[in-house]
Amino acid sequence: MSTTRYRVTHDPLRLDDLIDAVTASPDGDAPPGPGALSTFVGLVRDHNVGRRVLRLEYEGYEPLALRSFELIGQETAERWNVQMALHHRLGVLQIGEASVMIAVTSPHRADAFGACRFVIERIKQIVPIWKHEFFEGGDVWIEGATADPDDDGARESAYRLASAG
Amino acid sequence: MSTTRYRVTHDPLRLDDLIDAVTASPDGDAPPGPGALSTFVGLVRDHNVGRRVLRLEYEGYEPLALRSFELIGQETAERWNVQMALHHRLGVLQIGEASVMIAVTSPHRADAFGACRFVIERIKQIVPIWKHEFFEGGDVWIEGATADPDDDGARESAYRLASAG
Amino acid sequence: MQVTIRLFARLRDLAGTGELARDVEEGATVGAVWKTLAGEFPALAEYESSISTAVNAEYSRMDSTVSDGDEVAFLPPVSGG
Amino acid sequence: MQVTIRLFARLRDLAGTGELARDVEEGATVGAVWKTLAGEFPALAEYESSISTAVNAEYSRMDSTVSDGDEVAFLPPVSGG
Repeated sequence: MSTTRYRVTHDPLRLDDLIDAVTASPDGDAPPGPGALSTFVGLVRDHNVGRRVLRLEYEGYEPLALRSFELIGQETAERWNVQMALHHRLGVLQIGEASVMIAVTSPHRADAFGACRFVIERIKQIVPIWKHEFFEGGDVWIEGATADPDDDGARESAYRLASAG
Repeated sequence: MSTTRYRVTHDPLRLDDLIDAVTASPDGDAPPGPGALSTFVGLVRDHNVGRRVLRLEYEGYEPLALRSFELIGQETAERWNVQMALHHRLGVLQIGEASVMIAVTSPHRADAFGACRFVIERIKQIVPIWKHEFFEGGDVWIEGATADPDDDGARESAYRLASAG
Repeated sequence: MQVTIRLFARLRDLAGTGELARDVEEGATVGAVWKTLAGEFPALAEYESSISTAVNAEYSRMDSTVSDGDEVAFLPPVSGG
Repeated sequence: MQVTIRLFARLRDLAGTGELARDVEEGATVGAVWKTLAGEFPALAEYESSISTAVNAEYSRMDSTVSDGDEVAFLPPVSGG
């Protein structure tokens, strides 16, 4: 059983690996069991802004990506009572393959949903990973947010998107 | 590959069955592929309002439960551009086992999260399934909401909880 | 005419059975079936304001009329998920 | 003193390499390393207002000072997920 919480890998992602990581007892102790599991999976789409996408190639600065995952884990723990796992894939991904997986357990569903949404928003803000899109007729590096983990406005915006219920 | 969207069963639930159901092309056609998958799993907790829970027994009115799933599917489709699967287990469940699983795919993550949250809220409002809790020292039927699919206030409350981002 | 009555969860426990056949008058409503039942099992009365009802596995109202052979279900507050 | 410069994604494409070793002055800042680099690869200049920087795989600021042997990374806007 794999219980790695944070992972950047060229291998295909497996949701069961993340679920194992957030449902295993962290220290052999027996804390109140989780009642809710929320997961999110990002999939490679066949279209993007009107272009027919052929494949994506993900590049990452691996050690900094892992530290960013840990930072996101700390930010999540400051707001919610949850256990969280986050795996991101790098390399060539075909249409329909999973690029990112998040799993969050919590005693309560509102926390599980909120934290899971926060994590994907925060990934898009501060994790040093880049998509190279190969489409019919060309290719382009996708550029989203200037990564700045100290940007309070960005972090608050992610907390707001996550705070539905 | 199982592609049953709505299921009430005494067998253990498998998240992969739901994911298959919402990522398979519904009619052999090739619509724009989903970019986001959100799932929710309800797990049997070992504690509830201070009681040490030993197990749960779920009872359901199966044909009406399945019709309620279909109604929730329609309500979900009226609000979001998503594909949804929903499986609920009945019978004796041990601590840590999954009682309900939801999977939602969408081109966009906000829709996937919102619809998934809506579905679990709506299940707790209108699906004729009941938990019988066996705890240390006794047992009790858990009673939540009076089921009324025509209660607009309840439905709006579920939409509100789902409308974060 | 005769209807089948289905009871679930604590209603089933209180009545000691999940399924009963009972004769009701032509044109009886779901509410009339409930009154018959609550007369027979007084412990059910506390649920009158919180039950939901269904006829032939479709949600119904207390004032819906029932037909011969219908399955009439009484549902305590639900707790799925 | 010498630092290793790491470039990613389109910055890597524009420079034609993802890793370079360059001599910089004692007490140089990350910003000074960037100026050296942008002097050598003018196509990078358009990124000056949108890059992030890291030293030894920790996010840094343009005014952070670097030491001999440090790995200094320049990151275009990210697009993970």
